[in-house]
Amino acid sequence: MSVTYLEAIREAQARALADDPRVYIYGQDVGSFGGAFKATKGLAQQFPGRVFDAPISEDAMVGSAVGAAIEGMRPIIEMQFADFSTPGFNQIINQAATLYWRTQIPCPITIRLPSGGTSGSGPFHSQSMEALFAHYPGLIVMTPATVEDAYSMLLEAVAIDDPVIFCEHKFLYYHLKADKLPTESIPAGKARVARPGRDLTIVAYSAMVHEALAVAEELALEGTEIEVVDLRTIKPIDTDTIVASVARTGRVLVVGEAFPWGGVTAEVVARVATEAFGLLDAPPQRLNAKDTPIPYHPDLWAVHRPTARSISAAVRNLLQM
Amino acid sequence: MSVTYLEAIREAQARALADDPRVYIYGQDVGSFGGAFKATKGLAQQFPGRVFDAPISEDAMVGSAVGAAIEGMRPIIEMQFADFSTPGFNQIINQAATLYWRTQIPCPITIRLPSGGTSGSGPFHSQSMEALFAHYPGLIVMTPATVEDAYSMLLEAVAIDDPVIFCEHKFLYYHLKADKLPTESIPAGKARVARPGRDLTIVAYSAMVHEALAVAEELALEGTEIEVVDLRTIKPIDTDTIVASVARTGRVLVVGEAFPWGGVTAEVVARVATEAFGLLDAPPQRLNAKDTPIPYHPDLWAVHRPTARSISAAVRNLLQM
Amino acid sequence: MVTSPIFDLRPSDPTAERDIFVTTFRWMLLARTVDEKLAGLYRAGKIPGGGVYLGKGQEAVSASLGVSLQQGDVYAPLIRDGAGRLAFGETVIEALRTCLGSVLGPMRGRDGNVHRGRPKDGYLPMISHLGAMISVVNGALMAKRRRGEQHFVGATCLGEGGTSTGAFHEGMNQAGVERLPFVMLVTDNQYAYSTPTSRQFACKSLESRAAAYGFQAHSIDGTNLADCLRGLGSAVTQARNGGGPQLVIARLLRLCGHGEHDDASYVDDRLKNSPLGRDCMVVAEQRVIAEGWADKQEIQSWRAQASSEVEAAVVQVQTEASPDPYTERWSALKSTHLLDGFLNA
Amino acid sequence: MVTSPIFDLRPSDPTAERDIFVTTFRWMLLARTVDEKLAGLYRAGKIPGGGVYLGKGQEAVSASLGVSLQQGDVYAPLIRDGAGRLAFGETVIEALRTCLGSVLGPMRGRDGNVHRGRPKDGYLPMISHLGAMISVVNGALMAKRRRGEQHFVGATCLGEGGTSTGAFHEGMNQAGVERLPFVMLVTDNQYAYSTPTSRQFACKSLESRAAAYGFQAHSIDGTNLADCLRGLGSAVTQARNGGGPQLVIARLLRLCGHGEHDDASYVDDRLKNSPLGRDCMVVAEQRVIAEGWADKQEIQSWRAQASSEVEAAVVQVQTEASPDPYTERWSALKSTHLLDGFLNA
Ligand SMILES: Cc1ncc(C[n+]2csc(CCOP(=O)(O)OP(=O)(O)O)c2C)c(N)n1
Ligand SMILES: Cc1ncc(C[n+]2csc(CCOP(=O)(O)OP(=O)(O)O)c2C)c(N)n1
Ligand SMILES: [Mg+2]
Ligand SMILES: [Mg+2]
Repeated sequence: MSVTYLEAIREAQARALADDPRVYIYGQDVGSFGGAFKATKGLAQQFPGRVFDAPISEDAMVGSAVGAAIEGMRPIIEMQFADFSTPGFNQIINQAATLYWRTQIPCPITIRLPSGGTSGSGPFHSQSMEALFAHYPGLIVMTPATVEDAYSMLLEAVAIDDPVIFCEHKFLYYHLKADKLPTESIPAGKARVARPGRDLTIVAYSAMVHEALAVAEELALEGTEIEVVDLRTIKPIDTDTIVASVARTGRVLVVGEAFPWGGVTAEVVARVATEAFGLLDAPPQRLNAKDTPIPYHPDLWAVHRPTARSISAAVRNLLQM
Repeated sequence: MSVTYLEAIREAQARALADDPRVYIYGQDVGSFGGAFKATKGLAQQFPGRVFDAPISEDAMVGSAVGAAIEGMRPIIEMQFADFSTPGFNQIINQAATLYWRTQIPCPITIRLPSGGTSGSGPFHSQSMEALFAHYPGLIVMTPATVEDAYSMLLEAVAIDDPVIFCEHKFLYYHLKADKLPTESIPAGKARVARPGRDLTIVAYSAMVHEALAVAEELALEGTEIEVVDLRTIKPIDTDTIVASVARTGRVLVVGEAFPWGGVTAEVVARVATEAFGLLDAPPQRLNAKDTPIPYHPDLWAVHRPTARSISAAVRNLLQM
Repeated sequence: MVTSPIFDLRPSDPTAERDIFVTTFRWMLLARTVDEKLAGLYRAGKIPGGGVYLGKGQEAVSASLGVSLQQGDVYAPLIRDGAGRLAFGETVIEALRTCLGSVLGPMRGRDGNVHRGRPKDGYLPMISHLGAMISVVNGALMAKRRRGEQHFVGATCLGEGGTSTGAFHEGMNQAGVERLPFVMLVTDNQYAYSTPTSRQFACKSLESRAAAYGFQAHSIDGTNLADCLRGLGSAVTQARNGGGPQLVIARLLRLCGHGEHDDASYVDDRLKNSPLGRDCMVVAEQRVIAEGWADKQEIQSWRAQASSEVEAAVVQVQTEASPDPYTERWSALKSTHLLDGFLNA
Repeated sequence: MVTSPIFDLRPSDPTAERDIFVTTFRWMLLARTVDEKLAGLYRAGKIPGGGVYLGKGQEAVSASLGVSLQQGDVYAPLIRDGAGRLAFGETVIEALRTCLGSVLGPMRGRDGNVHRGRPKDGYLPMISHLGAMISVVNGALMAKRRRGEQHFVGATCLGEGGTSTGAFHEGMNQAGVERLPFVMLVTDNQYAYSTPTSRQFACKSLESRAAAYGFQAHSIDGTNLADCLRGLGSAVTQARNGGGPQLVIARLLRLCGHGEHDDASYVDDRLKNSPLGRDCMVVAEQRVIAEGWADKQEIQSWRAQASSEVEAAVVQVQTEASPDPYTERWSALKSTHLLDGFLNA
């Protein structure tokens, strides 16, 4: 048996529905159709009345989840694409994210964002929006990079008493496979050393973890040992694990697929600079997508986002510093 | 004669309307009423038909500005508060910001966001949203800190062929005064050394520039010379001016009023770490608001945001490092 | 619902017109008294936040919704709903604590003035973004239905200006699709801040929006308490009895500024002098007297009772501590183990 | 408007029913031919982006809007408007270049498939967010009015699902308030992706939304070209002649998947077998023959002409370069002096 990243997401939802009657799933086409990406396939049939279609109304989808959470439910909201969370943005950052702080009433909602680029998806179906949500207080932002994390972190997201933005990467949906679903997991909020190394640390998250691992493989053949840290959640960021890695390697490259101004890479580099200044043997570096919308054409897209190739170049450059 | 920051904004709009028939102003209550803050006072009367009220429809306000820009106009959109730009967020980042890149048709719109905290304004009338916009390609984000900049940068914003997010700080509206409107100005995109110094650089923008200057005054009495860099625009960021300042001082504290995850301070610290690593005598530091919504009560608010007091403490700490 | 300690205004016979009318009128009186006190405190510079937003002229419609709701219902009032809040079960002291920044208030100084509520009791605290509460009420109703609760209603309020928001549309449409027991009260007070309705919408009447969402429409004269009670009572009853979502449009004139900082000089004199410009308090009082439900003296005693409750509450709140930033828990998360250590150091 | 090189389908006598009908029918034929070609290229894995979104069954309504517009108008078509685009003045090659990722296409490979346009010619390229184009058209019309232009119209298209967005509401309301010469065409094809209308709205008919915005309502049978031409022609004319904004609701069934990846197995057989499930191409062809406007053979020759135009265009586009990422100007700003040097190093 093998299970894909997408199947793990489906299975986590099936288990959350089975384990907790307060859980329901709401989003466009998530009902009998099973969702645009089939992340809820069969769930409407398996859990009658608990997985149902929303109108094309992201604001109302999120607002209603907050209302249901106030009444003790634990809704999962599927955005059809992360990019379509913008009409729901206000309810996320101003309603959901502030509820607990304002009233002490928890807001246990999970918002699933099919995120990130895939070939040919273009400017409005490819965005990585984690930084927008991480900037606002009151939200937890998860960016699972593995099948195991997709499963266990989604279960955790549903169990957490605060709103969780669950950024699942569309590029990993079908291609990333594991042998089976995990029975144990690192808790949310903790980063993971995806590969140990001594010469340089790459901090990455979501799909970029795999690009980083590919580079680590490549450089290992040349005798360079790259440590890859997978952030797993980007709010909170596990600064300790990053600093510990930098302490070992003295060099750090932070890689993200999002736009280059601000975002996760800026936050991580800033923390490293502040907290691990004395541990650095060379300036910390970042690699992001280009500062333009995400292009449709596969050839443009392949250069717009960081890939093993551009990461490798950045690593080699940093190793020379 | 003296002119306030708010009057400068009004005067810049009056001049833009007078100089260019393609300019118009659209926003809630901006017409005969002159706007919630009176930033358009008298303009509807002075420029009949060119300054008019919008329904409470931020999405449509921005969308219509893009359409008008396609037809050659240069609209100014006033959001009643920056916080209410969220319903217009989608049109800003996905419509306005991508138009030129997609079609090569320029999108010369200016969106004015009355930003930042004032005492008692609470979580939904106090936000500093510049980082959200700066993260997205295709936008220019201005954060004027002085009366002169409020005037000259707003005129520039209207003249620029790209969408400009103009973050004017409500805290400065009435209190900040200058003798007269400027006749010359540093161009957009360039930072300004607001006060020269040799011991430590504070990089700040918008209202925080004044808190930083107060700290510089205070420390000057003790013989410590703080250099204060006012970013002026936060997209683009003038990295050269920052690096040059750090080259002089060796120490940098970056101060912003926004939430602490990501944002301007992370971006600036990350750039300093990467570009000025060898110039630093101590780890670069940041100071932001706390990671909660912005509190209503003045006593809470005063501690939530950075002030001269907390900046001074951070500076003293950094000077010891 | 926790009612005000001295004001436990439940009609003794809810079918008796007098009882309901007088009860509601007394909530209106209490709300007007609170508002006048707040206006005074504002002018005296005693409001920590600096602003107050009043419901003058809107007490009848607001209170009529409040009294039509009951325990187990969901209520998300808006900016001009001081009267409805009291009638639904807010206490005067809660209101004042929020406006005066007492740490004992329901928002503990974190949020202020009209942004207050008690979600556990079905009383939802508004955020500022207009229209945003509709779908929140929907979600609460969906949850109640899912849990098998019955005979509950959810209601929220908005000005006519707020109907121009996308959030209004999405929320209304969602309530229609789910056929929720939901009452949307839109009070058309002729202005959104300074903006007249001619710049706000182009429909002949806001009632026409009901059909667009599968709602039933009701029109009420917001200056006339009897009509407010009738219209809102009937809308709430229909929603409660399975009649699906209801849209109630009340017409009146805002009799104050947008906030107390605003002299509202833009308000058209013709509106002031039209029937819309009547003060619902005056109209209601005339009815009480005309019907012989109470005489001037009795009304005066109600007023005095309201005043003394409000004065006592102000005195008490003014002795209460404001929030202490140094003991404040600066955390937006319930999951303390997920706080970001770097940001919360 | 630049028309297709071999297709310069203007009715010779625009008042003659035959001319308009046949012209529109031929645009429909051309659009269907393009769509079928795209479906074939999709199945062959020749679409660089990987997806195509077709307008099968919607050609009549789409083309009828396209032919009703003229130079100086503003047109923002949506996902299923291949026919309208051609009729408005898009060339086959432009469409194919966009879908096949030629750098010579109007979007130069930066955006793809249905996201294309030529803003300078009043032909606006959609973004994906449903409802977002309405206010953009409004703004263009406001600008034209401000400049003193006359007799122009703006039109945009949406599916019934797209009417649930806040952007739809805000845009419609704005068009109403400004009383713009605007035509909103909503094609109710019974599904939004897989979602049936019962989960999308609760109004008895979408026409009821016209009154909510001060629009005039029109209903058309989207399977019937004659009715589409009548309804859209009349709506556009009324808008052009100062009749204010117009809402046109067309009913039909989507005869393809949401995209070509979707087998649309969820579509209700009863709908397929109902009058809504008729193919507008067939209905229109029958009319052409019944009226004696052309015979089978002539229609066959039109079809062949369409095919050869499309085939020729595909052959040409397939020789064209794709965008080169290394010479691409990676800049989202026109103001190159305001590019952030650090990000663009
Ligand atoms: C989305 C949004 N945009 C702007 C505002 C700013 N604002 C606060 S109240 C108001 C006017 C509201 O008018 P109306 O809805 O008619 O209510 P009224 O004040 O008349 O009771 C505006 C524009 C807001 N709160 N929310
Ligand atoms: C705001 C927004 N949310 C979600 C989507 C994803 N989406 C694309 S097309 C579609 C269905 C559209 O249905 P409808 O409007 O009826 O048009 P049709 O495809 O039937 O022509 C959805 C949900 C989107 N494009 N925009
Ligand atoms: Mg109003
Ligand atoms: Mg549809």
